[in-house]
Amino acid sequence: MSGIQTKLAIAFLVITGLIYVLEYFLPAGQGGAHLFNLLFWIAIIEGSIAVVAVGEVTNGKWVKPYRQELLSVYPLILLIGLLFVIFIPRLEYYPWTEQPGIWLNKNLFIARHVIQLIVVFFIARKFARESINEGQKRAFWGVIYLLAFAISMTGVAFDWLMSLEYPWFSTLFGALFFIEAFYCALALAGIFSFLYKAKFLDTYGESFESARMDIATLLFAFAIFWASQFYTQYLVIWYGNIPEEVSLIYYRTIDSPMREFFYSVVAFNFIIPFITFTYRRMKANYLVFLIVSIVVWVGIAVERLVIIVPRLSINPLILIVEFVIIGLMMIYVIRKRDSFLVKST
Amino acid sequence: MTDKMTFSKRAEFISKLRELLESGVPPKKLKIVMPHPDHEVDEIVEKYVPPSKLKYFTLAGALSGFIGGFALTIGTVLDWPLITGGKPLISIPAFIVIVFEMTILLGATVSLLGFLILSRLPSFKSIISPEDYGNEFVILMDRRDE
Amino acid sequence: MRRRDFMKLMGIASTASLMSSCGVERSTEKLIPFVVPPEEDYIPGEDYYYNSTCTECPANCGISVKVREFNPIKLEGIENHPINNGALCLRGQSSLMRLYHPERIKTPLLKNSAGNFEPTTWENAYSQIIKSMRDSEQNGKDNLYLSGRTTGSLSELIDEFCKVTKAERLPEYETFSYANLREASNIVFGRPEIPNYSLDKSDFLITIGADILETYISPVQLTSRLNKAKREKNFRWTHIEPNASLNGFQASEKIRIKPGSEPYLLLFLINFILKSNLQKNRIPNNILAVLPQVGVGEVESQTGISNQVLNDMAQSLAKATSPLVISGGVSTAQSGGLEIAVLTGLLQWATGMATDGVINFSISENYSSVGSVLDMVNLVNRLKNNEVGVLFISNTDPLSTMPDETGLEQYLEKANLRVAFSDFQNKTTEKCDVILPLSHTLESWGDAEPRNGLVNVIQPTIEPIFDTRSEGDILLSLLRAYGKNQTAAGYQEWLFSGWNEKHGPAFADQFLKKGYAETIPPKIALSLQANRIAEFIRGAKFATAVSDPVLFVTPSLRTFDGRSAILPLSREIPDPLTTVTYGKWVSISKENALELGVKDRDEVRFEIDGTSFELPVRIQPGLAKDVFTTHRDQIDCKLLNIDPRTGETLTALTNFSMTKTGKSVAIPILSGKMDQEDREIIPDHYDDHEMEHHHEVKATLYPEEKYPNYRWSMSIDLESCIGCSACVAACYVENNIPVAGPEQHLRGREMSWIRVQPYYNQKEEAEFLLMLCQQCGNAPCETVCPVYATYHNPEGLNAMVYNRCVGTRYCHNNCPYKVRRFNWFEHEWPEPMNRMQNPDVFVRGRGVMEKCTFCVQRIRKAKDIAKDEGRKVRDGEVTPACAQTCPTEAIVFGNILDKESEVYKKSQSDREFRVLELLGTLPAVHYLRKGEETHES
Amino acid sequence: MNRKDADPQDTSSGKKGNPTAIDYKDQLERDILYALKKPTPLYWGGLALAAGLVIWGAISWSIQIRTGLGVTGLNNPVGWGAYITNFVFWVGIAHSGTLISAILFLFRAKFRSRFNRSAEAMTVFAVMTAGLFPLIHLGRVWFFYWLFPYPNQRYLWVNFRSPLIWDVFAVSTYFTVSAIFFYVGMIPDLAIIRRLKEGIGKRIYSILSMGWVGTIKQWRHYNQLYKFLAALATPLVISVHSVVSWDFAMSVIPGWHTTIFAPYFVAGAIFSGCAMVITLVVPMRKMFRLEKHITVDHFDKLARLLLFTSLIVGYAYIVEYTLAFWSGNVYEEGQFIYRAVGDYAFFYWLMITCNVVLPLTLFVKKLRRNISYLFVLSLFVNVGMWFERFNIIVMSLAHDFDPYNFGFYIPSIIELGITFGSFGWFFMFFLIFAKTLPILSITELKEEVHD
Repeated sequence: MSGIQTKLAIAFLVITGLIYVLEYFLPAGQGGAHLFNLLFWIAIIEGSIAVVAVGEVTNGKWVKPYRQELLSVYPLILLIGLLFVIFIPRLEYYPWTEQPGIWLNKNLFIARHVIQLIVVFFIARKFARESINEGQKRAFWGVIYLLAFAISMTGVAFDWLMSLEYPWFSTLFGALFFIEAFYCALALAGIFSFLYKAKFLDTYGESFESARMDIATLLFAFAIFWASQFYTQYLVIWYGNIPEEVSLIYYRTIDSPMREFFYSVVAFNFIIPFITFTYRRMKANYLVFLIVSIVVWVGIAVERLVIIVPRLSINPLILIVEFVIIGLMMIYVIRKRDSFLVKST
Repeated sequence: MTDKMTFSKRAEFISKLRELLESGVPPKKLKIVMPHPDHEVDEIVEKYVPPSKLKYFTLAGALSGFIGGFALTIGTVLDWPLITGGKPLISIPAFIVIVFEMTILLGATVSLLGFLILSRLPSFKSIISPEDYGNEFVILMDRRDE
Repeated sequence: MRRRDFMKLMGIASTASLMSSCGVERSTEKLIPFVVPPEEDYIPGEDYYYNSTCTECPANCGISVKVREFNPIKLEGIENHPINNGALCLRGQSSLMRLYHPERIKTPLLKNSAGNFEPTTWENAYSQIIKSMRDSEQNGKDNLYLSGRTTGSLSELIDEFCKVTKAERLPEYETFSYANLREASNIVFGRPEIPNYSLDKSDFLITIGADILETYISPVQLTSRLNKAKREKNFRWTHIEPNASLNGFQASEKIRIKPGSEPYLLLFLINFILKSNLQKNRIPNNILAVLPQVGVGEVESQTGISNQVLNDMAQSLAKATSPLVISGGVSTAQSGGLEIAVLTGLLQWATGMATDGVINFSISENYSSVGSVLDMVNLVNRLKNNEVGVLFISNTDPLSTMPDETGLEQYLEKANLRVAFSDFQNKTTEKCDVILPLSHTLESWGDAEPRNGLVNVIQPTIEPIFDTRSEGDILLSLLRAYGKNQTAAGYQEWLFSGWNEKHGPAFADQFLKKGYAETIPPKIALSLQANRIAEFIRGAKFATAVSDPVLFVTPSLRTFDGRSAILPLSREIPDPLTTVTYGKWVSISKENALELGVKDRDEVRFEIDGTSFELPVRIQPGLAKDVFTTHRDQIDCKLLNIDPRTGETLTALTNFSMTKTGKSVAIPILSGKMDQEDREIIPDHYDDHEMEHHHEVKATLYPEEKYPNYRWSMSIDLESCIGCSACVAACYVENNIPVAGPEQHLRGREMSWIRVQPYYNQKEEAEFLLMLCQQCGNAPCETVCPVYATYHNPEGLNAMVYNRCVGTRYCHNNCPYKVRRFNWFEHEWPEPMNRMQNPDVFVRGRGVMEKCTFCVQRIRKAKDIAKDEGRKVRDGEVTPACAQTCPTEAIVFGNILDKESEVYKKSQSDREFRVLELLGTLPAVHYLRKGEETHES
Repeated sequence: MNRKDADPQDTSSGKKGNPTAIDYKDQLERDILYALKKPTPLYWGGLALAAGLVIWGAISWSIQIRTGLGVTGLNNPVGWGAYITNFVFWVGIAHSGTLISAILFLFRAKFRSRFNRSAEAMTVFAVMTAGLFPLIHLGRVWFFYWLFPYPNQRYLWVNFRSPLIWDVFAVSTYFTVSAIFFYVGMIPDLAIIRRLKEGIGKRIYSILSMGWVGTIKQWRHYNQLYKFLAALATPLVISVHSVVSWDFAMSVIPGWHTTIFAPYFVAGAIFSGCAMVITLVVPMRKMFRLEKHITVDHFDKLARLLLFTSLIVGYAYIVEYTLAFWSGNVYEEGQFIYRAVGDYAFFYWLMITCNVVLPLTLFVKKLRRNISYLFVLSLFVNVGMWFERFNIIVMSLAHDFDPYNFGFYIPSIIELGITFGSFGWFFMFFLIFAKTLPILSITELKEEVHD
């Protein structure tokens, strides 16, 4: 097994180096692209494992077919860790760095996140192995992972993203963020069921069909759930109309095209999935499922961008390049899953 | 002239039912009474009788609630426009709450109504003289053929 | 003779027709409700204004009384009146309640053998008195006439009465007789008077203990003059006091001095002035010879004032073109008080202020007939040796305010007959045999002469509510009963004929219309009584600073010497420095609190030579260690001593011991906390961070409000606001705000719509923030009301629809300023209090939320007038009650859309801030921070 | 069938030989309807006690109406107190009902069938209780109808921007829907009672059951309806407590105005609801000898749910607290410092202990499966959740922006009277329910039976 591990290690380092070059030797602006990719991918990676964990804890049948694929992304947490380390110099652009607080100050910030990522990685690894081997303790580790997941996602949401808008803050932001993580992980499952249709069908047959329907239903439920949480946050801010607090929405809705982007998020993350999946036939259709999944990803991506852009300038080209690099890495890891994540006999 | 078959075992009942239906007995000639719902039975019957129309009631109720909600909220603020707290007269984010609640309310009540209509309840005939079959599965077949 | 016919005789029917129901001994036919058509032309729903005089304290401000349906419902200062210039103080505003007070004495009372009072007829009372007067004439006893400060025609009438009845008129008794001050100016200038201080003319004011903003001589006058001076750029005010009063916090700098060490400061200043040999020649050598020399070090150690502060003060005093030094209050009411006053006089002379018009003896305050406690001592002696027959005690209550030394209380019985003229029962009347109920000023005719050259009119605005009479009428009736045949039927007639003689027939009309008559008396050339001064100084022993604790018994802003305590409002409105409302307390410093281990409301026992009394404490930042203050009406005045030389009451108690009793007394303290906890309720300055907020404020998700014609706004200048709480009282009276009472206050349920919030900063200086409904543009209270009981009206008012309110109290919860008030109960308006309710304002019932709406009823009136004249409301045409009565014009109201309006101009100032602006509520109340304008806007 | 032998002890027919499904189903009916037998003195005692409390509450309220809200402890900074606390508390209790019957139904969780009936009953009665408090806390309750949008000559409508109006809609909708849900779920069971009863009882129940026969046609519509109702009730239950939370979140007061309130309150509601279900079902199970049907495993499941929601609530507490300092906003900081060390610190820590610390013990399987432990814990949770609402409401008001306005509030005897009255009111209805209606869903239990 060590072979693959070294391969991965090297790959990660190379990618890190690559992105470092992109970020600091090319006109990358203030690292908005970098932050975007961090946020986008960490959500998907940690989310996927969380989905499995939930499946294990509630011993839902729907998780079984997807288990290995979803779990196999766990090594990427390390990659994110590395990318975060090279992101550190960018912290200077955060508004709070001028007047650091008890909680928001560089050292503590870096420390807690590095530790967080490492811990989460090891828990994820442990859980992944337990789960794939259907070990006795897999439910237990599932719970542990979910706790870690909640904490780390909340931390990421508040510190990496929300503190960009300091002193703006919203207590719901963390929860919203890990709902989204879960949401796009489900979408990933949706993508898998398109890609690995054949394999799944001949391994699991009927049970795969029902599992897929369940995933679709979950996606549908999350569309509603996401909408409700998004609305909740919007409503409270809109109603209170406290300048410090509306700043987030205000500066993103005063002018075009930002405004359109901002509201398009609702279309991507709620309206489209909701409408499509109200019809059973749509759910049943593989292609539709794939498209909806991608739409969800787009929605999440746009939301991240909308929040980042006014604060950190972005170089779209670099954004795409980085996105592709990490994406490819993920595909690679998933394809290689059999070489590091299989039922030990 | 109806003849009555009672089953104490579910399996027997189901096989008999299947047999009857497959043998081409029109479903409307059968009156099947069960102590509790049963998925398998549903699946069998689905092939022969159209699905319940209840969903149209629900949809109608929900829709009217949705529209009614907007009509009520927006209508009233326009009826006598009063500014409060600098909020726009037509404060959609606030009204959504009302709209939502009304959607659910009418959706649920109309569904209930639909259910009563579709399943002929309350049926005074059987209130006055209740027909009870205990815990047995019963099939009543109408023998008369017109 | 009916007053109306009489007025017609006077040929001023115009005024007469309005003052229909005012008169003296007449049936109360005019008080029957309005179903019966009035016989005179009078329009229901119209406000009628009559000029009169406020007699709540000796300052005698001019008031214009608002009368509706025959009931006075509001008092306001007369515009540009030489004393109060349109303003009125807390007590003045509340004094309307004295008129309608249910506890007034309603009929003449006679003490029966059992010692209880029982009602009687006037005639009976009169005959009793006359009989007893005759008796005492026979057996050679003197009939004495003691009264409170009385001026003008009434004083003349008293003289006449005494002349005719061969009674003796005693020097008048006033609690605050300023005996030391008068004696001092007698020693220095040979004039035993209180001069008139023109603060507005001075550019550098030093006040030593004088509480010019609270009760000193004529507070409203001094306050408004001070404000006038403040508006001149280069005015500076240094206030020096041992305690922490309202004044210190308003001065340019407050200097805390060790009790009793004032003479050293004054000597230092005088010497400095002389050394700076500008005015050397002004002080004759025989004084210089005896004048003690004090070294700076000595002064420093004595007064506890640092060297450079002293020098700075002295230099600016020397430099000032027209400086003014005033001493008084707690400083002159100590054992060394006379010395302090004399030295002040000397300093005044040395700096030439006595001659250049800032100190004016020609229009000196009218205290000539006021005596001192010494006179009371004489009275007591005469009582002791049974020389007293009938003793008239008119309009004064010596027993509750006088030091015990006199022993008046025990010897009062020795008079054959004690007759009291009074409106309320008090300690003194309790001891009398006959009590003749006095009408309130608003029920009687008269005039007052607060100072030389100024006469105020007193005219009735309402039929006497009870069977009471004015002092003048009583005296005339007594005279008649005594056998003197009278021309005048009543005091009114007597008065008018008097005016007629003095000023000619045209006078009365003008007088009534204008409310006052001013004459310029000849200037008085002052001269220094060199020898008397020299001899005094030789004899004087200059007190040194007292090291042990001192308890200052100060006059109260709310209750004066206790006479105003009867007015419900004077207790309902919190003391601005401590926010205590009902009950007694002693203010102590943080250090002492720590030392004694007491916190607010804990009780301490004071022991002074034998006697002891308990008071709950209230910690007041800004007080010096070992300095305690309480109010005159909060302790037993028997404990006080007098200065044998002048008869001044000494209100600084020393050598007492304090112990914690361990008990805790529930006194209502309205302020939750008196420091701002860095919450920047009053932002101290704009740093960048705040600027950030400023630009953030623009961020909003709502459409911008559009106001077609008006956006009513208010600006409150914290530089001018002195926290005197007059506005609060005005608001109560104008808006029918119920008096909640102590129990409710203890529950935290005060009803005030406007309040004075004190905040003490790290330097223990107090700042006062007037808090009232901010009429927010984006009001948090409005949206949450389920029934539209409160909404934003097109003129920017945060309108409150009392009828529609169901009382969810959500609006109150959501108000960041907590200025809404809920009616927890149906509030009581005991008869005849209900008659002072303002018919223009809804009386709120139980379960309804209420709040300030910028006196919307006044806005309405103004708009109606404007509408009739087909124009918009002019700037300054609408004045809410609070703004109207403010002695410092700190509150400005107007339409902020009008770029010419004053409120708009003020809102552009760079001192401008709005409370909790970062909430984006867009308040309509703009505050102006303390301090100088950095640039003109 | 003769009711004489309707005694669960006599399971002979089931015991000996191999019991047929029919026998078992009959047995089931007898076991569950055993509860409908003649009430014991204990029952009467309980009912009397409850009624007594109701009377106490009624008297207190009448006093308040006559003299005004001054009889409460409310004052200038603190305009809401015990009443609104009770309102939120009872709405919260109402939630698990719908949750257990609707959401668990959609998730096809088996153990629901053991609790759903009592949970639904609880919901209906709790909403009935909660619904009283908005009226009780009104300053002029005699105008309560102004809160409803009815046409009137003055063209005065209600302010649909006010969260209180949202409440009116949310709560009344919630009551209607949960009542429907409760009743519909009961129809087949009512038909069963009809079958087993005689005389007047039979009449009543046959009317209640609307002449239900159980034909396949009826069952199919019935299942449809039930599914739709569940589908509608699920978002409803979320929305209702969100709306309740918005009563506070919509304000600008520090401690009230925070975005997480909606999910936080919903979780809290379900949390307290589950606790109340345990509090009710444990004694019921004992009293009506249902050990056979409601087993430890079922409680274990419920306990997991309790633990899960308690974790969410704990999460909300922590987020709220940290962000107050994260943001560096003086007012927020002030508020949360006040909560931890201020006048009400004791209740704050009580809340933390009951809602976060104690439930953590449920990670231990032994405790999860110990019924009496669960019962005690559930009581603690009820207390904790009551004080959570109290803390949020009172502390935030007592310590808002301007230090001058800081204040203090304690409930008066009248408020306590009405509070206890509300508990009496709730339990009174529940006791009546337990004696007159099927306390478990017989039909659904039958469904699980196979030959």
